[in-house]
Order: sequence, then C-alpha cells, then structure tokens
Amino acid sequence: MAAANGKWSQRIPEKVPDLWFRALNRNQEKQPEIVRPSVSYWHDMWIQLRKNKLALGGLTFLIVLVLMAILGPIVSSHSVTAQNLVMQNLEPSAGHWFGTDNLGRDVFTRTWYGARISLFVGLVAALVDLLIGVAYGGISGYIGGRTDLVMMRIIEILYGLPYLLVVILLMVVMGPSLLTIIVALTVTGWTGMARIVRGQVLQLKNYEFVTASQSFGSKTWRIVRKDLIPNAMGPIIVQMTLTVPSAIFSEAFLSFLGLGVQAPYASWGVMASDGLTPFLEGLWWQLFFPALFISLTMFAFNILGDGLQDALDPKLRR
Amino acid sequence: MKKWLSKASLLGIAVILVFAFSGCTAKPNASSSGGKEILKLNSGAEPTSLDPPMGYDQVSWDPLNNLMEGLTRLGKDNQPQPAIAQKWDVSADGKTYTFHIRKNAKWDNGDDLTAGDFVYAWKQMLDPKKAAPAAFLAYLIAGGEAYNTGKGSANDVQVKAIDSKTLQVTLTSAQSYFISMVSNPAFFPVDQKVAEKNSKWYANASTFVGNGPFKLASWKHDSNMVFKKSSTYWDKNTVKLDEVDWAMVSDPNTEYQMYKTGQLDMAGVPADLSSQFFKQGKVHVAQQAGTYFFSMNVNMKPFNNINIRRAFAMAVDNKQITDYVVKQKNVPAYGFVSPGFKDPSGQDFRAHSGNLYNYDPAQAKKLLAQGMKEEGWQTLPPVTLTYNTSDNNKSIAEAIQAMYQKNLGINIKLANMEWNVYQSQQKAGKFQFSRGSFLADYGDPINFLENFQTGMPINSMEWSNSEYDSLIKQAKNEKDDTKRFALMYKAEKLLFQQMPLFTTYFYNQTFLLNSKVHGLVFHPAAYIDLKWASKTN
Amino acid sequence: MEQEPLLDVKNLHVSFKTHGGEVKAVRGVSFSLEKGETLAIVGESGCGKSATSLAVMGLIPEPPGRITEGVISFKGRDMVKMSPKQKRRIQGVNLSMIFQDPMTALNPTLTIGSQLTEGIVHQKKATKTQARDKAMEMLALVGISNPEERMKQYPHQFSGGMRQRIVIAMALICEPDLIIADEPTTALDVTIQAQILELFNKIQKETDVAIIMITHDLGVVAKVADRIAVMYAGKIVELGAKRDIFYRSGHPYTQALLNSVVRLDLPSDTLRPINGAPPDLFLPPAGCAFSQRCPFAMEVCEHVQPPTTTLDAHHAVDCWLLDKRAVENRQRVENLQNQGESF
Amino acid sequence: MAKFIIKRFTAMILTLWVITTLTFILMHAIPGSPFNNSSGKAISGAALKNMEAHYHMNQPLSIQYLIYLKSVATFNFGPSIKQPAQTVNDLLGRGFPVSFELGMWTLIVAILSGVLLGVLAALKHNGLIDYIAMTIAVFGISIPDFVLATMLIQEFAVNLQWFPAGTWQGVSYMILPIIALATGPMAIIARLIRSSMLEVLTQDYIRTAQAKGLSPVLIVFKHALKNALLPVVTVLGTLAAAILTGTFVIEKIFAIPGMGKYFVDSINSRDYPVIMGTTVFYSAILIVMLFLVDIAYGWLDPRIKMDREAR
Repeated sequence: MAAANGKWSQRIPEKVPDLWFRALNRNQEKQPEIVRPSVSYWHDMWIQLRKNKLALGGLTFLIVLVLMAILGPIVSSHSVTAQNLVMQNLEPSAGHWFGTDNLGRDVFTRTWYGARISLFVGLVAALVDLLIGVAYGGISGYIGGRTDLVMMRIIEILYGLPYLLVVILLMVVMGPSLLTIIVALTVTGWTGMARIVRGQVLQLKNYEFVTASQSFGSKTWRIVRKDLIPNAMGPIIVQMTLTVPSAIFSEAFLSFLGLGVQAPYASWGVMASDGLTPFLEGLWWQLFFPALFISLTMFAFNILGDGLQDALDPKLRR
Repeated sequence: MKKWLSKASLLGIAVILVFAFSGCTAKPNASSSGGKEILKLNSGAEPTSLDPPMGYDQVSWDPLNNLMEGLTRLGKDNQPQPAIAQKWDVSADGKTYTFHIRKNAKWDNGDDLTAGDFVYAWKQMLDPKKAAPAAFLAYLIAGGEAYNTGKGSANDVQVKAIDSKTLQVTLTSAQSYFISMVSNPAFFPVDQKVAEKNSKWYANASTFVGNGPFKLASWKHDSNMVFKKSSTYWDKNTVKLDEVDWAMVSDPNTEYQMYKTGQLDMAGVPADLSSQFFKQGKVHVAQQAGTYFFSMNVNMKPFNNINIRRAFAMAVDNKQITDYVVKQKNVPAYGFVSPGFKDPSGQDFRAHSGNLYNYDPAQAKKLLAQGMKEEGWQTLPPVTLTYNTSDNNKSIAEAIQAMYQKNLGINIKLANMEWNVYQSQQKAGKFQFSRGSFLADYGDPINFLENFQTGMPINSMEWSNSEYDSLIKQAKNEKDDTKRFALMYKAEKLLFQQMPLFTTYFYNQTFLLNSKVHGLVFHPAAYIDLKWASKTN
Repeated sequence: MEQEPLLDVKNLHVSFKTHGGEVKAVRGVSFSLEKGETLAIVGESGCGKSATSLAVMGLIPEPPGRITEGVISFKGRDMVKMSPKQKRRIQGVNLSMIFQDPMTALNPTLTIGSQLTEGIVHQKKATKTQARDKAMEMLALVGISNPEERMKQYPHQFSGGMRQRIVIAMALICEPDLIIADEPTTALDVTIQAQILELFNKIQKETDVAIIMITHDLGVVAKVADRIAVMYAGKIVELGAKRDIFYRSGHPYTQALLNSVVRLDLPSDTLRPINGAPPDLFLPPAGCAFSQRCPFAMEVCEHVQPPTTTLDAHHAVDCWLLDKRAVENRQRVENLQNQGESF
Repeated sequence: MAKFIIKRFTAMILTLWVITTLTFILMHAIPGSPFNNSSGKAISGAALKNMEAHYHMNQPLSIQYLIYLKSVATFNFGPSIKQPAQTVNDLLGRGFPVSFELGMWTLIVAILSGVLLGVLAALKHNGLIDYIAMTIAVFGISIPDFVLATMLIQEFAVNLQWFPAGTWQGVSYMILPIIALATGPMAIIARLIRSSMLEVLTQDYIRTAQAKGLSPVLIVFKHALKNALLPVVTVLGTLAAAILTGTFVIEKIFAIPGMGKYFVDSINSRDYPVIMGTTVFYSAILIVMLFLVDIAYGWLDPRIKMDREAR
C-alpha cells in the first residue's frame, strides 16, 4: 500500500540525545486547561475587532474627529463667529488653513465647530436606529401575525405622512434647538431599520436554531436579542452606517426650515449646502472641507462597520 | 468568474456609452434658430395663472405683460403710455376717466377688442365668487369694494362701455396714478366671447387669447412656454423678436449653468462672483421698486423705547451690507420709498426726501444708553432677530448680528423660519425683531407708504400713529400732485422719526445677459417687457 | 506494476490566512484510496480533517485558504495544478461531497427538484426530462417515497433525516467515483444515524463508489470503514486497517480517542476524556503536537517531530514511543521497577 | 391566500384613512395660509375673505374634513389654490408620467449597478475590487444628491458640453438626472448586497453547490443572490415609492417637470388640496409597494409565508 510504505516519513534528526527518551511523567490531573475562555458575545466582538487593523484605523479616526471637534474651536486662533467682511472668500492660506467664508469667517474653526453638531446628530441617529428600530423590527417580525400587521401599518403611516408638515409643526411647537432636531430625526429615522430587521427576522425565525431555542422555552425578547439580532447583524450595521450621513444631511435640511442650531453657528451639512453655490463660482474650499469631513466620517464608519460585521457575525467568524 | 465579470462590466459600459452617444446626437437645440430672433428666457416657475386678475405675482406677470396689454403700457422710462387706449380724458374733478380704445386693437384670434372686454374683465376681477387675489387693487373704482365684499352688485361698479371702443371709469377719489395702475396685468382685458364659451380659456396655449406683442404658441405645463410674435398686435412693427422660449428653471445654480451652456440668454448673478462680473461689465442692473427693511415691534421690549429703536437703526452699516454681503450694487437705504418716483417738480422722491437717518455707531451707542436709562434697564432685554430662510437673509442677519456686537456691544440671537409660518406669524405681530420686504405693485410712492397705516398686513411692528394715518388718507384723496407729494414727504419723515423700522437697501434686478440681446426693459414692479427687445445673430 | 490508486494524496499542506496570522490547518498529509474502498478520517474538531476533505474536493476557499504544498492525484491527474474550470468538470461528476449538516446544506430558496437536477443538467448536459427521471430514480434509491411530488417541495418541508437522504441522492446523481462525506450523521439523531449508515453501505454495494468518511465518531467508523486515518493537529498520526486501529493502535492519541468512546463491551469506568486541548495551529509545536497532552510524553517529543514507524504494510504510526531507544528506556524503567518490587 | 389579500386590503384602506386624517390635522395645525405670497405681496382684507370662502376655508374644520374625505374617496381634489387654473388631478396627471419615467430608469440603473457592485465586492472580500467598490459606495452615500447633481451639470454640461444642463426634452436630458438620482440608491444597494452576500457565501448550501461543480456565475445568481436580496427588497419598497413619485431636489436642479416639486411646494404654499392629493397618491403607491415587498419575501424565501404570518 502506498500510504504505509514510509514515503511520508519525515526526516529524522541525525542525533537525538538519548536522554530525551525518558518519560516526562506528566501529572495528568494537574494539566492546565487551555480551553478557550468562554467570553461574552460583545467581548468576543472586541477581541475580533482588535485584530482588524483597518477597522481599528476607522475607530481611531473617529476618535480623532471627536477630539478635534472638542479642541479645534478652542485651539484655533480665530473665533467661530468673528466676521471680517473685507477678508471674505479668501483661499486657504497660512492664516486661514481652510480659507474664509462669505462673511470673512475662518472656515477651519467653523468646520470643527460644525463637527460637534454633525457628529452628535449622526451618533444620535445611529443610536435611535439601534434602540428603537432594531427592537421594533425584531419584535414585529418575531411575533408576527396581527402584531406584525399593526406594527407595520404604523410604520406605513409614518412613511406616508408628509414629513415636511411634521417638521414645520415641530418647529412651531418646540422652537429651534438641538433637541428639536433630535425629535425630528427620531420621528421617522428608525423606520428603515425596523423594516430591515423585521425582514431579516421573518427569514431567520424559520431557522432551526431559533426553533431549538423556542423548544427550550426561551422568552420572546431573549430569542430576539440572543438568537435573531446577532444573526441579522450584517444588514443592521450597514443600515446604521447609512443612517449617519443621512442624519447629517437631514440636519442641514431641518436647519434650513429653522429647527436646528441657529446662525451664525453651522453644522457640516449646513456648511456644505451653503458652500455649493460658491463652489460653482470657484470658491471650492467652502464646500470642500465640510464635504471632505463628511465623506471621511462616512469612510470611517463604513470601515468600522465592515470590521464589526466581520467580528460580530457568527457565520463569518470561522 | 473573472472573465465573466469583465465581460459583464464591458457590456455595461457599452450600454452606457450607447446611451450616452444617443444623447450626444440629440444635443441641446443650441442655435438652430435659422436666422430667426429667438430669445431664451427663464420664468423660474409655472405661471400661477394667465387669467389676468388671478396671477397676482411676478411669474404670471412676466408672461402676461408680453402676451397681453392693458389700456396703458409702461414705456422704456417706466412712465405709462397709450397702449390699447389711444388716448384718454380726465374729468375736472379727476375722478372720471374716459378711455378711447384703438380702432385696430384686436385679439390674436381675430376678435375685435372692445370696451366691453374691459368691463367684463374688471367685473370678473371684482366678483367675490371669483376670489381674485388682485381684486383689492380695483377698490379705487367706485363701487368696486362694495361689490367685492358682497355689499354691492356688479351693476354698481362704475365701469361702463359707452360704445364698443369707449370705456368710462369713475373712481372713488382723484388718483392720478390710476393711469399707471391700469398698465398692471391685473387690469388687462379678457376676450368676453371666448371666456363665456370656455371658462378655462387661460389654462392652455390652444385656448389662450391675448392681445399683446406676442402670441402664446405652446405651453407645456411646468416645463416651457413658447411665444411667437403676434401678427394682430396694433404695434407689431415695433416688435423685433420672432420667438421667445421660456424655460421654467427654479434652481439659480442651474439657471446660471444653463446660461453658460447657451441654453438661456439671461441669468441671475451669483453673489460670490458678482464683483468679478461687475468688473468685466457683464452685469446689467435694472431698478426695482422695493425695499429691504427690519421691523421692530413697538409693543415688545426693548423696542417700546424710541431711542433704542434708533440705536438699533443707526448701528447698522448698510453700505457694508450692500458692498460685501449682497454684492449686487444695491443702493443702501436710509428711507423707505425707493428711487424712481418723480414729484411734479421733476425731482426724485428719494432725492428730495434725502437720508432720513445715518449710520452712526457713536450716536447709536449714546442712544442705547439713553434709552436704557429711560426704561431703567441695567441690561438689555434679550433680542431675537427672526428671518425667513434664504441664503441672502441669513448672511445679512449674521452681518447685522456682528455689527450690534461690535457697535453696541450687545448679543442678539438669530432665528430662521419656513417662509409661510414666518409670514403668518409676522402678520400676527408675533415677532420682536424681524426682516421685512416690500415690493411695489404700482408706480407711486403711496404704494410704499400706505403699508404703515394702523393694522396693515406689512405693519408687523404693530406701530400705530394717528398723524401718519391721516397724512396717508389725505394723500390718497388729494388730486393736486404737488400737495399730495408734500403730504407723502411729511409722512415718510414722521415714519423715520418714530423709527418702527429701519431700512437696509433698495431692491434692484441684476442679471447676466447674452451680449447679442438688447432692449430688454424691466419695470419697477419687477416684470419684464420684451416689446422692444432684439437679439442679433 | 501496481495499479494506480483512485486517489493519491501526498504531503498535503493547507493553510488559512486570518486576521491573527496564518493557520497551518493541514501539515503534510498523505494517504491513498482504491475504488470501492471506504477510508474514515477521524479526529477532534479542528484537527484538519475537514480542510483535508475540502482540499481533495478542490473547495479550499481562496483566499483565505491555500494549498501550499503537495499533490492530490485523482485518477492520475493532479488536482492542485488544475484550473478552476478543470476542477469544476470533476466536481460533482467524479467527486462529490456530503456535508455535515443536512439542515443547512440545502438551499432553502430552491426546490428539491431544482437542486437535485442542476448538477446533472449543467455538468452532463442532460435534458430536463432525463435529469428529472434520474433524480426520481435517486430519490427512490435513498428511500424517499412519492419522489415526483417531493421534487416540487422546498427543503424546509423535510425532516433532517430526509434531507440527508436528499443530499446523498444529490451526491450520487452523476454517478461519482468518490464521495467525501463530512460528518454525515453528526447532526442526526441516533436512529436516523443508523439508517443513513445503512444507506451508505447499500449504496457502496450497488455502485462500487469509494467513500472518504470524515467523522469524530468511532461508532460510525466501526460500521462503515475499511481503513482509518487518525488525524491530530493537521497531521495523520496513525493510518491503518480498521482492525489495526481498533485492536492494535500504536499511537497514544488513538488509544486516548478509543478510551473516550462509550463502549458497550467495556465497563463504563474506563471512559476517559482526553485532557487539554489541541495546540494552536498559528504556531505549530516543533515536536509532536500531541506531546503536551500525552501521558507518555518524553523530552524528545517536545523538540523533534516523530518519525513514521511502519508496523506492517497497512499500518503506520507517527510516534517516538515506537523508536527503539524509547522502547529500551521503557524496558529499563520497567526492569528497575520490577527489581524494586522484587525487593 | 384570498383571505389574506382581503385582510391586507382592508388594512390598506384603514392606513390610508389614518394618513389622510393625520395629514389633515397636521396641515391645519401649522401656521400659514395658502394666500401668503412668497414674494411678500400682501392681499388685503376683503379679497382674502373671498378667497377663503371660495375654498371653503371659512367653514368649520369638521366640515372641511368631510369635504376632504369625499375628495379622497373620489380621488377628485378640485383645483389647486396656488395654481387655480389647474386641478390637483391635472398636476398629478402630468407630473407623474415624467417622474415615473425618470424613476423607472433610475431604479433599473441603481439596482443593476448596485447588485453588480455589491456582488463583486463580496466575491473579492477584502480584495482590491472590494475596496474600490466600497469606496464608490461610500462616496455615493456621503455625497448628497444635490451636490452631485450640480457637479454633474458643471462637469458634463458646462465644461465638457456633452449633455444639456437642464430641462426635459429627450434622451440626452435624462442621463445626468438618472446618474444623480441613481448613485445614492446604488450605493445603498451595493452595501446591503455586499453585506448579506458575504453572509450567504459562507452558508453550507453554497459549498454544496460548489461541490456540484457549478460555475460561480450560476452559484452567485441562482443560489446566493436570491438569499441575499431580502434586505435590498426591504429597502426597495420605500425607495421605489419615493423615486417613482418624483424627487424634489433632483427635479428642481434639472428643471424636470415631474411631480416631486408638488410635495414640497404644496406644503410651503399651504396648498391644501394639493397636499391632500399628493399625500394620498404617494401613500397609496407606498402601501402597494410595501405589500409587494411582503409578497416578495415569500418568493425569495419560501419559508416566509406572509398569509400564514398575517393570521
């Protein structure tokens, strides 16, 4: 037989000390257990994530952005609101790193001030997605039947209502503030996530592992949380990373209607909208810098999201 | 796999290219004019209505003023000239006007244009059932207000066709600006025969009947309109353009880009490039009767104090705003009536009245201190400036905010609002400090000044001054123009002594124009006249 | 000149790139297989048996996996050197595979019929009717009644055992020479397990197909295998005929494995789990991979790879204990102990 | 199934009624009036009263509500207040075909390119193609459509002169708007497809299919894609409803005579009949789309049975 005729034997070292052939007499009982420590889902995720250099880069970048948002306006030698009409629309230079805007204000300082609002809004939206959207969609999809029918009709109603009307009402009732913006984003922000999660759960709940969990008598919420949501993590993460930019731009739209942070302060979204016309006229920096940071933030979120998906998804982990 | 994918993507690219090239062959109809003079304009939006009294706004007036014509037409100098009416007589008391309509005045479907068409149109305008927004303009016709408010009947409206070409109108009082007013599209005639047959005659090109320099050849709603030179217009030899193509582009950036590609002959001036265009001499400036101002609510702290109101007015440098923020070569305003209205002596109203206040930060600071002392305030009550959202309004508000910080050492807050909410709340007097604008409907200073009588919609400052009210009333009933102007000068002076508002600049219209286009006329009420326009090829 | 074997694997090395580094999952595996023969590959999970089978199937996902070294000669042609297209001509036709979990091995969104027939339609260019007839024949062979109706149904309408039968039918439809069955019964309950194993025996009798059975269940092995390969940490540590392994095993790991199985013929107190866990294959040990867990480990085991000792033509073991120096040492110790006792 | 459809249909009507009612309440709750003029021209007292009477706005809200319910039930909303020469049905009747044409092309382009991009990225997970595809996707998501649209005009109409800058007169006028409109959805679809495809590709049945020696194309499109489409179909329901009924920003920038502007303009100008008309029209399409999504779930994954779900 081909296999056993020694062809596959390895090279044996010429000289192996004879002493090495003494039994070590290991004490079997004291042998340390080197079983992989059982870690929680989230801790495990962090361990996995740490191994992904790209995702860590994204996370680091986001942390840097947050730090700059806090420190940028403080460190800068220009104030956020100080105008100098004669110095308007200057190109980026040593004095004004990102140039100046149409009222002669420093775009660098304003960009970092804008980061505070935009990052905050983006994170809040993502959180709302996660807290309301995932739970709503998970429960609706899992319980199904009449509950699902009613819960989905509520979402349809929220979609069908003219959002602009809702927003104007909010403005009239609450007046301009960051809270109003958050409320406006919360009204419908989570519905997309809820529908995605519901769709996934409808599919997943027919899988055997869920049936198994049900047969153990697990509670609904436990099944949704422990079995269904982790397995729907891919679309959830993608949806969350999509929510962030859409929230940043929604904020600009809401500010336009008078809901948000009031002039002379501006968010990235507002700066980008305001910068569009100057951009066409050659004053590129007024659009470029806010747009650049929105895009970079998006990249960071997406890379982090992909890393998280790789790290979280039990099926991708092998 | 790779192979397949590369094949698929190649196919995709090919499809896109074919798509693209089929596009290229159908290039924009750049200059296929074939020797015709075709002017390409942008109306900005679908006209509200081409039914004269219903389309009470610029998007309707721009086309209407060129498709139709009233008894008079504003000339190149913005003065009313005989149009459909060849001439007119005014009674000794200045109240009764008799218009003699041209014998050759015709509708573009060939119908004869009669005095009855005016009677029909004006009674329609005043018909309460029709609910025409412009109806109130005709309240100066005797019996007009009563009919429109349901207290009188159509028969009592003092508009009569003496014969088919003679129209007689009696006014409530002597109003010399009536001749100017009837040039407004709201007072255009309507072809009674057509309108009685088809109540929606104005809704489509195929049924529309006009009497102006151009005929409505096609109208794709929300998309474009084509005007062709009219062959029935009484003064058709003056009209040079063969065709006017109207696009309906609401986005100013797109308008500017279409101008650059030659899809349009005219576009607005992008603010941030204006200085460059001005330097190159490419910008055309036309006047517009209207004023940008700020209202201070006299019923709210701190604007209950006159000195504080004056301090707020004098601390704003209008010149800086027009030069560096608006950048459209507007005239800084230190009075309310815009330039362009001559008094009987031939002097411009604005020049005669002069600057009614000045930018004076030092004086402003003093007045603020004085005002606060009078009121016993240690700190100024919080001030919020509200404006309706637009880039221009925002920049101006930000600039003013910075000026108060610098000149008066006070911080005011800004708040922007959706315009419709803004207007309703402003009319209801809910704002402490807000941005206002006025655009004239007809060419007389009274149109500006009447707005600040007690309870008028624009009077969001809640200002009420009996002396002012009576001055305006007197002016409206005064048939002697010299006395009338004296009353108006006095009223404007009083307005600025009390200072419920301060002005920023007078509106104008700036635009980039294809150098081949000549003879465009803009009237102070902002609508365009193409009668004298030409385009060389 | 002996006839060329159906499958001949020589010195196969497979590694996977992960975020943490390269995992050397298979480290020099060699074995061969004749027509109609059943080879069982046994080992703990993670020992590389699945990677070996995937490599033989030509299904190592690339990246992250890669066959770094070795030859897989199937019917005399080296599969390692084949292009994906050439491999696809063999996969499913000459070689087919049955995966561990019948619950997930079938596409939930396609009908059974569609999944059964697609192989034969696309690979052998059979017409729809031919394919359908063949599929029904196969379903009947694996014991599914009412095949015509069943073809229109979706996987979720079948029980686990039924699904495994379908998977087997799917593997058989192109009449392959070799079936690789990766733990085909693990996911099934015991009664069904027995039925499926019966089915394997029946099929083998009827079709003379060769089978590689991957399993960690020695009970399964006892029922179906002709020969057994015991894998540990990416290597075959012992290879031999069924009887050799069960009764004359030469490797401590094999013995430990046998001891960890519930056997009805032995008292229950002999059941002993293997302590510890297999080594990290990011950094394979220099010596014997089992040495850390081996009760008989010697110093040499930790430093030098053990050589292959051929016990007879069909039985080979990789273990230092079979080295004559180790045997001598052991005898010396025993003698000493015996002397000690005699005093 | 018939019972299920009847049940869903009843639910649709109820949903539509709730939307109509809430919209009615909302639009009367906010300040503003259809007779406010955007250029600030003030209409004085009596004329205003006449106009209010003309549109029944002097009636109590309950009566106005009944009038609106009737108009919803008959889908006859009467004339627009802002454009009195046009009925709401006129506006929708001419705007919708344009928006639908643009929307249909947009959806086709977005779905095809998004799916292709997503599949490519998933197949080459963490490879160069993946990074390129996802870079495109991230840009597609993080550049808002109005910026993209304006830049497309600047580059391809003004600088290169390949396409016209605006208006709607033929095929060449459609290219830029379709690109501007399709980029965002394409990016979203690509992201979702990539993510769910990655998951599906690790499934055992994919290996089963590979073991059959099926070609990658067949595996991707027959075995994997259908399973990966679920989140995309979920998103497409609302996306299609929104895109097919026109988008305000893109139609405004390209001066396209679609119906997108009515959604925003009607609210800005408080054109009550148009608000009602557009809302009912959009909601009806939306509800039907979401119903189709639920039906599609059952087709994509036979284990999901909506009629069983909706007991």
